[in-house]
Amino acid sequence: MFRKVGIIGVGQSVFGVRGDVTIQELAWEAVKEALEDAGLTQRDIEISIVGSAGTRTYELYPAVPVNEYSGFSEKGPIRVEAACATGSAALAVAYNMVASGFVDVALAIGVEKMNEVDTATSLAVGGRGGNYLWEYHFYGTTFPGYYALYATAHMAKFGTTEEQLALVRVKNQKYAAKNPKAQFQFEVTVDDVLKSRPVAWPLKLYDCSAITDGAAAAVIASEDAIKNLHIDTPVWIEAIGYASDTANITKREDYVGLKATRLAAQMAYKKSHIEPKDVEVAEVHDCFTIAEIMAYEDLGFVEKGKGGKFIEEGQSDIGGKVAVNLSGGLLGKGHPLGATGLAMIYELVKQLREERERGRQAPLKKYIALAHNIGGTGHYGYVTILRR
Amino acid sequence: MFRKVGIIGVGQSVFGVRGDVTIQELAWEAVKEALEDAGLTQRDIEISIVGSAGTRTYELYPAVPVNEYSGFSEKGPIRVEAACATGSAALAVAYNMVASGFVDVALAIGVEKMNEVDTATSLAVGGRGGNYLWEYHFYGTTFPGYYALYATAHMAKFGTTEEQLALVRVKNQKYAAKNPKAQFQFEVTVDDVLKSRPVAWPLKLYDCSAITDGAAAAVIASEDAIKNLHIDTPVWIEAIGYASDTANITKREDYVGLKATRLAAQMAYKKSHIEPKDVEVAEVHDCFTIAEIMAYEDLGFVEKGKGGKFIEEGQSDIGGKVAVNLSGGLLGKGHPLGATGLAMIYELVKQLREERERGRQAPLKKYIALAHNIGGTGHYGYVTILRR
Amino acid sequence: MGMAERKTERKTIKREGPVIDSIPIIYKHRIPISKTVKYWDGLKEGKIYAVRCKSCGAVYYPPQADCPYCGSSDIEWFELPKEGVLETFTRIYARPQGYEDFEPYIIAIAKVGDVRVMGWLVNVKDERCVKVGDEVTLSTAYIEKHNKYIITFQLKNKQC
Amino acid sequence: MGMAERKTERKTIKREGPVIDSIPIIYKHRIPISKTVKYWDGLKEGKIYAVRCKSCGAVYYPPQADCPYCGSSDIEWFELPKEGVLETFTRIYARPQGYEDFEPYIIAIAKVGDVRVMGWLVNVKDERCVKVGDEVTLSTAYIEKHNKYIITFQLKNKQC
Ligand SMILES: [Zn+2]
Ligand SMILES: [Zn+2]
Repeated sequence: MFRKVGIIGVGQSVFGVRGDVTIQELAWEAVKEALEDAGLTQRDIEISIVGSAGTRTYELYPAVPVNEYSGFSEKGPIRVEAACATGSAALAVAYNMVASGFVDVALAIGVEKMNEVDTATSLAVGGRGGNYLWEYHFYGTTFPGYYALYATAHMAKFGTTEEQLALVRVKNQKYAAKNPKAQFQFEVTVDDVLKSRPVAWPLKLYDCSAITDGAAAAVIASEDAIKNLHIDTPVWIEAIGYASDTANITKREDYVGLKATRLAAQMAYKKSHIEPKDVEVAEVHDCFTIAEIMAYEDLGFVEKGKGGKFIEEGQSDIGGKVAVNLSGGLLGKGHPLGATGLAMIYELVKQLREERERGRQAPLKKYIALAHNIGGTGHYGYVTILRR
Repeated sequence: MFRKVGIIGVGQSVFGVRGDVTIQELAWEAVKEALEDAGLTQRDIEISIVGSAGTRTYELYPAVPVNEYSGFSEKGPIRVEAACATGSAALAVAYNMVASGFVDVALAIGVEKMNEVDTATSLAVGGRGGNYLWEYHFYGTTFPGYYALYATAHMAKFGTTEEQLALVRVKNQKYAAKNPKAQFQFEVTVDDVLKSRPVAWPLKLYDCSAITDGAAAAVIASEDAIKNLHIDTPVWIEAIGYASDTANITKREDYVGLKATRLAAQMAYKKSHIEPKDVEVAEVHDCFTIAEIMAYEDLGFVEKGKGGKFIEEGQSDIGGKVAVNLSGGLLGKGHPLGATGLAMIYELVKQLREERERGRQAPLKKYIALAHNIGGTGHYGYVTILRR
Repeated sequence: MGMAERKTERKTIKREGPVIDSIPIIYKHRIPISKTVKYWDGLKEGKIYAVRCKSCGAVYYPPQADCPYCGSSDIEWFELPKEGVLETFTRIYARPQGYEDFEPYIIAIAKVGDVRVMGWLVNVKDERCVKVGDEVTLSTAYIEKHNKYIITFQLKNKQC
Repeated sequence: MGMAERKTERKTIKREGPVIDSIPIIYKHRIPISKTVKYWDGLKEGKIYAVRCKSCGAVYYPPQADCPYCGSSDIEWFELPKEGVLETFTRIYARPQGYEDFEPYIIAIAKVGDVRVMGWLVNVKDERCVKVGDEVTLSTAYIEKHNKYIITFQLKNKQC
């Protein structure tokens, strides 16, 4: 990259069922906080990047209404979509537009309203993610169903248990309970998870992230702009790794991990000269419990097949090898597709600034954080490494 | 920008009603030609950017299936959407990803299948562009209707006539008739246009671009990569200007021009140190006849209000001040939303290389070209300046 | 084939082939109006409301409850006048899904007070006789098919 | 309030308010199958076809008529075997729009020859007794609701 790029302001709406606001009003909650956090106004922003999957809200082309409402008419937007990794794609585009010299200050916005349609429609929209023609059309695939295919294979090959999956939810709810912006602010037990109703066997309701409305935003700036603006707490983007995989799930190499994660992680580690063991705090893509287990392995925190053991030993908790999903994760905090990647950035910037609530602040020595965001069922992979 | 970026390969499918192919198959037609034109294979491409509005095709998330079909699994895609300016947004993102040093070679793909739904659905999808809540929901706006609002105002203020509008279609059909990839390969008369049925008064059928399926693609590379690949006919991206405007049409400054065009053009001219009079060949956004008239004015080819006179005098034809839409334009060639911006680039690269058919090659001295692409009804504006 | 015949031959790219039907998908959205409920209620009473930011004075129509320019969400509602001047208009002949049952309708934008308002211009037979600059009066009307109230304009000093 | 009660209080963000209904939009797509019509016809005859690139030998399933790797569109169709081995599966309890009328169904992926095939695993009461590695036989079945043929798997050596 031709110049250093930092994050100078972050914002996030309260996540949950937000039947009280439109998509524009919801985005503004995050944008306002991000601008205030950076100490900037709309005049300082040269371009906005709006990430929204946009498949469940009444605005068919959501970027422009969101942009107008937040006071950015004339300044972009570039709209990006990468299914559940949309927020990370927005960050990647903003990052490149600053690094290239195209602009000095950019705003990445991620927003999703998912609760305007009923659950059956939501399942249809999710199931059509990846490949309509050869999968949904014939077999009525759903999003939980896709991850269930991975869960079944992982359990069969490595002996991963339903209890180990449940432990992911238990850990993440422990932190969601302390996060005032999380959708589900309570703790659960292994038993709660095991007894919840089946959604796509072997995944049960509590193995699945919910249908969430939410928004998140980040202000991105060049090193020069950061100096000129006298920002004293920038968080630097050390590297962004990206990858993807086949649309057709039948063309994947196997069902026990995500190649998009492995390739994106390799790229990010290589570019940043950072190794998995250097990462102190991470937000990983736990759209389903099995996804977090696979992420431990594919990100190199533990070898392939040992993810179940890793959570059992508490290695992904505070005090373990790497503190994972102290925001509550997608499971606890909620998973509004377009917002998720930027909500990870929001959390990690706050972690690196040591601004988190008591009991969910990671202890830091190297101040290195990692965000892992998957789109679709491994169709997109983004790994972003941050350092303060 | 921190380094020069050039276009080294372009491709375009045949435009029209393409009931013979899926969106993936259609995209491949353009991608294959672009790769062959550049003399590269998939291995040489580091990232793909897929532009598709994606609101009329059966694939709800079209980027990944398109990417897989063309052999780019693992390499992106970044999906962008900017309504009718989607292709230009894809180019802008690819351009920045190369200029920043993120990658050396990128592929921008634009593709749209619009004829899989019926016309009433297509009109609904178009009418929802811009703003659903305050416009379509109440008043059933359509895309031709939005531009008709501009036509009525322009005619009232400047005396622009229906005959002058018709002349735009006449000129563009003259060139579409010579373009083997155009949807409508025949000439029309002013009378043909005036007698066509009303779609959104005062706009008639022949004032409107059609519902088109098509794909276009461009390979983008850094100056170093171009040298290493021994490419001897690169076309350089001198500048990309972008802008946008309010989602709500009632919040626009006026209805006689597009602010998004004016601002994007100003930015592009300023960045490239090129003036309107230097532009020898241009592809402008003639989704409706009135749009081309306004483009002459907003791009600075002629002063505001004189666009009707400009076409009457033949100033936008070969031999005039600037040769506009020698591809046939959106009116003659067709307007597959995601592909349009990159199809403009395809045409201009061919023009700058002097590879066009007899009778529609612009005479060039300075080898400077301009692409003007509007998304929505002025919601997005992109002006790209190319030079060989 | 003579020249005249050849000229009327219009080459158009239209390639057809076998198709299958997708599984239909229907979207029905529940749109939250908590922050603008005053507007929606106003329409039922024949009133058209806009918003003014109490902090910086910015006016919003269509209304919005947050002012991005000063960051305040402290707003006041005010009623727009019932008269305006046409800025532009069109008659929609090719109608979209959901509006097929309506006769071709005229969408117009009028300057009303300090803002511009979109509405349907009603009771007009010939749109060619309507002119930019014509004065209009504003009302609201119930549209049963969509269970909604809309704004309607009527020409004030002429009949078309 | 005692500790036990407090523990069961589950704070969830769920904010509701007044809503309006959007104008519904229905999408029905006509999907072109010109280049894969052999596949669709095959299903009607109980046959499952894949594609091989004549130029470079690459195999495609689901089928595609263009080979991006060598650039050729010269392909040949070949029939897949009728037996395979389960690689993974799930039973869909929460069903999407368009599939509500079906009983919870099992989606499975089997290795069939050199490719992987998706299908519905039928005649299984208890998915817990099905194992990765189980052998299956392949057939096709007509689904009247969607007017389509699909691939079905049946367990070969056991009943579940
Ligand atoms: Zn204010
Ligand atoms: Zn081949």
